[in-house]
Amino acid sequence: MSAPATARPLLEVSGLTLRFGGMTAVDAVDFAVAPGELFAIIGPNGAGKTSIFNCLSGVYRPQQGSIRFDGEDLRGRRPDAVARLGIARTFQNIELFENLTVLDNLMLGRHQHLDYGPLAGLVYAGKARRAELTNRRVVEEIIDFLEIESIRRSLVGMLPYGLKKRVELGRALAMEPRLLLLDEPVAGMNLEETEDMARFILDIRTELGVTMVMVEHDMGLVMDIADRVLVLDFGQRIALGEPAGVQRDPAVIEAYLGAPP
Amino acid sequence: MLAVENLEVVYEDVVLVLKGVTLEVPRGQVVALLGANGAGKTTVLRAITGLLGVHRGSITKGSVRLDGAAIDHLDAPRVVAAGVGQVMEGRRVFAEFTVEENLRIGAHTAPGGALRAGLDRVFTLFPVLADRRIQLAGYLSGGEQQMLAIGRALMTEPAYLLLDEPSLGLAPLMVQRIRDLIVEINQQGTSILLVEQNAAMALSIATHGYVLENGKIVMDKPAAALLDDEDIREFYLGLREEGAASFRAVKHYKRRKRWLS
Amino acid sequence: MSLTTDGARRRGLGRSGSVRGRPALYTSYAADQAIWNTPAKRVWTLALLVVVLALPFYLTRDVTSLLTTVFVYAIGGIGLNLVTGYAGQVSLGHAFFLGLGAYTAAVFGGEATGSEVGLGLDMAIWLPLAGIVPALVGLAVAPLAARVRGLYLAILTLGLVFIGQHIFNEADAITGGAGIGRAPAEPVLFGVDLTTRFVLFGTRINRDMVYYVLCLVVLLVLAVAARNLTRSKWGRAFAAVRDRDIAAEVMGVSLLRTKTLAFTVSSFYAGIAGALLSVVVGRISPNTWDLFLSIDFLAVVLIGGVATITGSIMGAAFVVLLPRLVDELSAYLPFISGSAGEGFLSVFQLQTMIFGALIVVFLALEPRGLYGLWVRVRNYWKAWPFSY
Amino acid sequence: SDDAETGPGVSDDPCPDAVNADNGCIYLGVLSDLTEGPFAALAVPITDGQEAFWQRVNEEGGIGGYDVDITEFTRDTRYDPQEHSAAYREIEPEILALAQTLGTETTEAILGDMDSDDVIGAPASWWSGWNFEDNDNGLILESGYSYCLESQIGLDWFSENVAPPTSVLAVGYPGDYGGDSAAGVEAWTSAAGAEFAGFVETAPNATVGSQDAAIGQVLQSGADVVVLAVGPAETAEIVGGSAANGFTGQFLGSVPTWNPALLDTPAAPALQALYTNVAPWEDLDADTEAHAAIRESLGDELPANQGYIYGWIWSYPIRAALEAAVEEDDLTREGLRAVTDGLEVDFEGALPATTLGGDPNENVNRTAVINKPDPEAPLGLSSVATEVTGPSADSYEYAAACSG
Amino acid sequence: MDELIASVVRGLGIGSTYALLAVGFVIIYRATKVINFAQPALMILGGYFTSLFATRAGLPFPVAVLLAMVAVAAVGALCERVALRPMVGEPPFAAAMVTVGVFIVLLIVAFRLIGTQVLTVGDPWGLSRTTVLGVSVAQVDIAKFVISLAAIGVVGLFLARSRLGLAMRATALDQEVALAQGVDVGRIFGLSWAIAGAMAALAGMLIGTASGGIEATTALVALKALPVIILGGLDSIKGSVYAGLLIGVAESLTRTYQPEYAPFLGANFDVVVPYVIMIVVLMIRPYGLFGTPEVQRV
Ligand SMILES: Nc1ncnc2c1ncn2[C@@H]1O[C@H](COP(=O)(O)OP(=O)(O)OP(=O)(O)O)[C@@H](O)[C@H]1O
Ligand SMILES: Nc1ncnc2c1ncn2[C@@H]1O[C@H](COP(=O)(O)OP(=O)(O)OP(=O)(O)O)[C@@H](O)[C@H]1O
Ligand SMILES: CC(C)C[C@H](N)C(=O)O
Ligand SMILES: [Mg+2]
Ligand SMILES: [Mg+2]
Repeated sequence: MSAPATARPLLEVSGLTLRFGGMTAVDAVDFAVAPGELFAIIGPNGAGKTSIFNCLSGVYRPQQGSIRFDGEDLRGRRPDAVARLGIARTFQNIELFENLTVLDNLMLGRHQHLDYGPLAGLVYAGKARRAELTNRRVVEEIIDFLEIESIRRSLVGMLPYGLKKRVELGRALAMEPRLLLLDEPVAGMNLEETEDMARFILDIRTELGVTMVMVEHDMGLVMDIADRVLVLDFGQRIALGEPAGVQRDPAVIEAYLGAPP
Repeated sequence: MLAVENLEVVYEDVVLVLKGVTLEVPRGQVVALLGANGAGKTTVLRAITGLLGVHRGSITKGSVRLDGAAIDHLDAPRVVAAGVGQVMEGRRVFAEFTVEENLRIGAHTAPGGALRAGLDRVFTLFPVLADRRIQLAGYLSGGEQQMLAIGRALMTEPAYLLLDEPSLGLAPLMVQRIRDLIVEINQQGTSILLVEQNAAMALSIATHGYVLENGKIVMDKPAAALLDDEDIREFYLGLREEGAASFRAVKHYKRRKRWLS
Repeated sequence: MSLTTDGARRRGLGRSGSVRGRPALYTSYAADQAIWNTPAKRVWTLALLVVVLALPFYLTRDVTSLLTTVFVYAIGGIGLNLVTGYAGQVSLGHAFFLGLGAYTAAVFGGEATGSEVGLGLDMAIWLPLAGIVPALVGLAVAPLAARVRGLYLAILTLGLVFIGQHIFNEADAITGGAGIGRAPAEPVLFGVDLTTRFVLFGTRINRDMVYYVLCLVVLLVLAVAARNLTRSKWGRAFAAVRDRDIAAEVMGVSLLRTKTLAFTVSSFYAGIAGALLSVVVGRISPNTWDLFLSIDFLAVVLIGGVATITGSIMGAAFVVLLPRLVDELSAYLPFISGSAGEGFLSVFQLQTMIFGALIVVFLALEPRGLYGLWVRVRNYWKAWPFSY
Repeated sequence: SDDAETGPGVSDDPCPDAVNADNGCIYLGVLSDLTEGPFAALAVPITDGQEAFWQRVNEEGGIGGYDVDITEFTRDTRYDPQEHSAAYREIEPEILALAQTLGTETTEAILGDMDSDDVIGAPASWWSGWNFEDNDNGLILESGYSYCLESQIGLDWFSENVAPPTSVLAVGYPGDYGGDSAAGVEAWTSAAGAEFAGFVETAPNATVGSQDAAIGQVLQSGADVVVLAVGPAETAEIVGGSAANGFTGQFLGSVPTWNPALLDTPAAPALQALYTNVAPWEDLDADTEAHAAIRESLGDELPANQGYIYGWIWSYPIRAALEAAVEEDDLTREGLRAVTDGLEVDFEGALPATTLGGDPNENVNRTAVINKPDPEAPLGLSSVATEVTGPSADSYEYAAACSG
Repeated sequence: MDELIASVVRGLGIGSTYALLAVGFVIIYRATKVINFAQPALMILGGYFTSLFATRAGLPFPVAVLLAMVAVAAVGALCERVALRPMVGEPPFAAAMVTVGVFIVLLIVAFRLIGTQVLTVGDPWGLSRTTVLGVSVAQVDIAKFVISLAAIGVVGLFLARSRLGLAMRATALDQEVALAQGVDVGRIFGLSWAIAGAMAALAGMLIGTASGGIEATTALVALKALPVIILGGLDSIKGSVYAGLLIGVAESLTRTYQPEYAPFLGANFDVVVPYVIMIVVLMIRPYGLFGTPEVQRV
């Protein structure tokens, strides 16, 4: 299952540096993610994991370094432009549109795939209507896939946490991304929900073939399903490799894992 | 003793969420409240602290007593003044406040001199926060915000501390530290009601545990007994007879269990 | 029960899912996505339309004309709701765009006098222009507005009202100037002067009825268009930008484009409303387009309900009809004097106070607006006789 | 004559709280600014004055077997054209005519409707436009001069009795009020060969905050006479502020620039020294039949300001029209409208008898009263000259509205 | 040169009352996130009460002013209790609309009280002038400047130093969390309205020192504080002061020089100058001069 090391990487990050005032959140970090790989980033709280995601998705502008996605340079692009290139993400603190239904949240993920203008929207016939219908079909497939049929019409704000996380994953999938960034997908979930989420992540990879980068503190999950793991501490890379090796790395144990209970 | 008796809570006048919940936090103890997402754990805490009103919820039956006196009709400030502190779900730090201001507001009801001591205590517990004391809390990483939320609740030295998923989003090492911290706070004389998804952590320090499902208490046992319970082991701790299994092995079939009568 | 999955039931989702509502079964997504997606909705809408069309035949002229004002306010309210309710960009500048629409209409459709310009064109030309010109101005200011948020935006747009009023006061060739104003555009549609009295099937149709139907038709068209927009990708983008703009951007929604669109469309609606309002009132005065008019429209949106088209119509009815209602009611209050100067409070002071107090009371009781109230009532009856 | 033909607004039933229970009732509407609009301070006493006027008419037996009621259909329209037109439409089916329609834009907003409904009305404003058929279709029955003539008469008087001005500045609200007044100033200066120092457009303090800008321009203008057409507080501020900065010219103030309370402001000394008020009729203590009746209606109480007198006197033309219509046995709206052209109005001495309609240049009232602040007078003003006319005002060719 | 100095002094005088009014808005905003449209009515009531106590009751002027501040503070707190308290937890704009309702009611009260009168507050300054550094300036302008800044200073210090000041800001940021910290949100709301009321009353007195007196409609002058709070930054007291003075001076200079040097901009251009300045500054600084940017991170 581990990614072919020879293939040209889908994502290539080098020398990435991000500072806030005097504080360096990400410090010259390099890594590359191969197509189809499930890549994990771990590290203590505040190590800079989410910041890396924010750089990748255009929310933050790193001071130095380069980010290449499928050969394109991402630096300086606004988030919506990055999204159009095929990068989707979920958020550490769920960022769903709480006043919208599950369906509308997922349809929002299809924003860039619906190519009609405002005037067509006002009329809502012909092109706009057709586009809405075809994309609705795509969304319904995702709903099926994530087994959230029954909450289609619920307002997201009303949903329990676990389902929100799933809807957020669905919204990202609706974007038909080539690269999916998952920020703590199972945080706050109970075991059962974690198992479900793990299943979805694995299925996304095998059935949809999407490359993923995942930030997660649940070591059970990370060590089990990730192909490779990048470990950060204070913005710097302290380890990179296959889970088994990383798990035994004293620096990682020292900074992050702690003594096994 | 903090006692919840036969509590019924309704949101928006229609959504019945707690259906007769009874639980007790004896003085000096750590009590764990487990349960799936959406079971109503947070609602129990809101009912205790007088914050239901904010969410358009109300107690329709039952009572909350603090050392014998009913507190279910008190508003939140008075509950706090009566000695019940809480760490709210989802961190909820004041994003536009600095770290220090967040802590100072935590000491709002504390007597004048307590501020210094409280700050010292929190900064010793969480040195990261001391480094960031003049940084805006909103820019802290998720885990750092969690520390701040706990620190804030400790500023008043409450007699009872309600913790809503304190380990959420924390790195393994930090979870251990929080766990130790809870024990320490408890030993300093604060009784604790701990709501957790991380059942292993919670039960390892609790004296007693409750399992809440669908708004009802379905299990009420000493922590040790819960740790031995087969269902708890399987569904909350992930320990099956064969030993820990890989997430990859979890199949698509639904393996769900309900405790509901 | 077979409609909900096992998992959903287990999580107690039935309540927010579809167990209790009538499970609506659709045979296609198209049917599901239609505006009037249930037979009940279709029947009720139709019935309502028939009643509304028949109404002026049974009402006095002043009520007809008051309802016409409701329609006009509804148009403006929908416009403001698009930008403020749906897209979350609070604007206090609505009055400016209404004024712009009114003067655009007056210039293209009004008569030239010795001191004021007027091209005397047909309504078929001036009405669309009354929307387009403000829309273009909206388009031009949107990039500035997109830079600021919340109350900063509200007061920034309020600046438009003050600057606009200054311009309206100064440009007397267009506006007639302060204190005098000018006549509005002439309501001549496809060569037919709408102010003449028609006879239709033996019934005399007066000017007020014609305006009523005219404004109703414009409202219906614009309301449906707005509803369409809001259920399209653009409407979802509005909501996304309103609720979480960073997340929206990460989903591929351009903030600038979305906000600009909201401002432009909203200004279009405002312009149409302003033009129609001036025709209904019969005079355009530069002082009309002030902060308080903007606040009136904000009241339409907030009292009707944020982010609902139907609510905006309800809100317009509330704001326009309430003073009249209070007026009627005060006849039954025994302790106040009818004249302007006597008594502890004159009847007019009392009326105005009641109007203010009702806004307070209403919003305190039902902050989600009339639409929220309506939904609650509806849900109550749906759930009846079960509680919980 | 109970047998006059009647229509809307005339009822054979007695008025509510009728003085004469046997009389029928004529309902007149009032559209005024009664709570929070910009002219509320003036409009409330105006409306009171009108109520007192008609009360007296009723006490004297009413008109043609009818009492007149103006309270039932009084509406507050807050100086807002939209409210004005909505209120008009509301009361229109119930009224015979309008006893008061306050403001110019507001009245313009309902003129079209009034025309098609044949409803006549008395204005509460002195805009010159009401003198001309072109503007009001003969529907508005005005009393006294217009602001445009007011400033001319005032300047005529000033140059005869004080000193001929060399340079005159107009300061006022643009439009129907200050604009009209300024047009008069400009006409006067060109007729009298004085310099027109310009028109300073200002606005109420509620809008501009203070009159500093106007004061600055007064100081810079070099004018020796300033004609004011603003509100009372603004008047005091401009006069006081200019004086405090060393201005020595004189001020002529239009009717509504005065309020008795100005004598309590810090500007009082400056007002007493530099300010002269021009009004179409005398103040409260005058010796005319009309004024006597006004005083009688008031009893011991003083009105808050001169509005009460305006309201009273503005009512005469409508009374005259009603009486003429009764004479013609046609108390319908059409009948009422028919009598207005060429109607002779007797103001019981408050104003010279006036003929309405016809050629404004001939019929318009060109007299004024000159007042000075006087702490002893009941409403703070006492007359220094009455029935004032002047050469420039008299010869002014009055052919169209001065403003608008 | 004298003209310039005189104009600047007038601007500082009026600008400091704008600052005072702005502080009233800012305090309520800082505690409740609500923009208080009732502020103009509170201001005019302040003018009314000062006049009542000073000229009709004949109390010494400083006493009258203090009493008026107390009275309006009470009115403010009462309004909050009756009308705004039920809005706790509701969206700020719905609450802002409630303040519009309160404004309408209070304004009618003011009209009823003031009636058809022109009020004078009985201030000791009147039209007197003093020579400062060779330039003749109105005493009123000096009084406005000194009194406003002193009052703002006191309030600013209270908010910055006291526990309540922090609790106020916390309340504005997140009422639920503030409650959970033991902050009595209701009391905070009442307090903020009371302080804002007192500030408005003081401003009403200062506006009332106009040589022509004030009428009920003068209330609307308080709206001039709107561009000031935005220019300064909604939550910044310091910002209110700088922005108030800046706008006061800009307005005054416009009044002095625009009619002469830029007549094409039209009459009363000074009315729009504050908004023009505000818009220009917002283009560069979206949170005004001293406003705290909203913290946003994902
Ligand atoms: N917008 C910002 N402004 C200032 N500091 C920031 C900002 N965003 C992040 N930081 C800082 O950068 C550091 C890295 O934050 P980041 O959110 O990337 O951590 P993380 O590795 O995701 O941690 P966690 O596991 O707790 O989520 C933190 O110390 C945080 O305080
Ligand atoms: N304000 C509200 N209005 C309506 N329903 C609500 C509201 N808040 C919570 N609920 C519902 O009440 C139920 C219990 O919610 P609660 O937040 O107490 O669960 P929880 O056990 O704390 O879950 P979690 O583990 O996700 O924190 C959920 O089904 C939720 O949807
Ligand atoms: C008496 C006032 C109401 C007159 C006012 N200035 C007007 O002409 O409208
Ligand atoms: Mg993170
Ligand atoms: Mg006439």
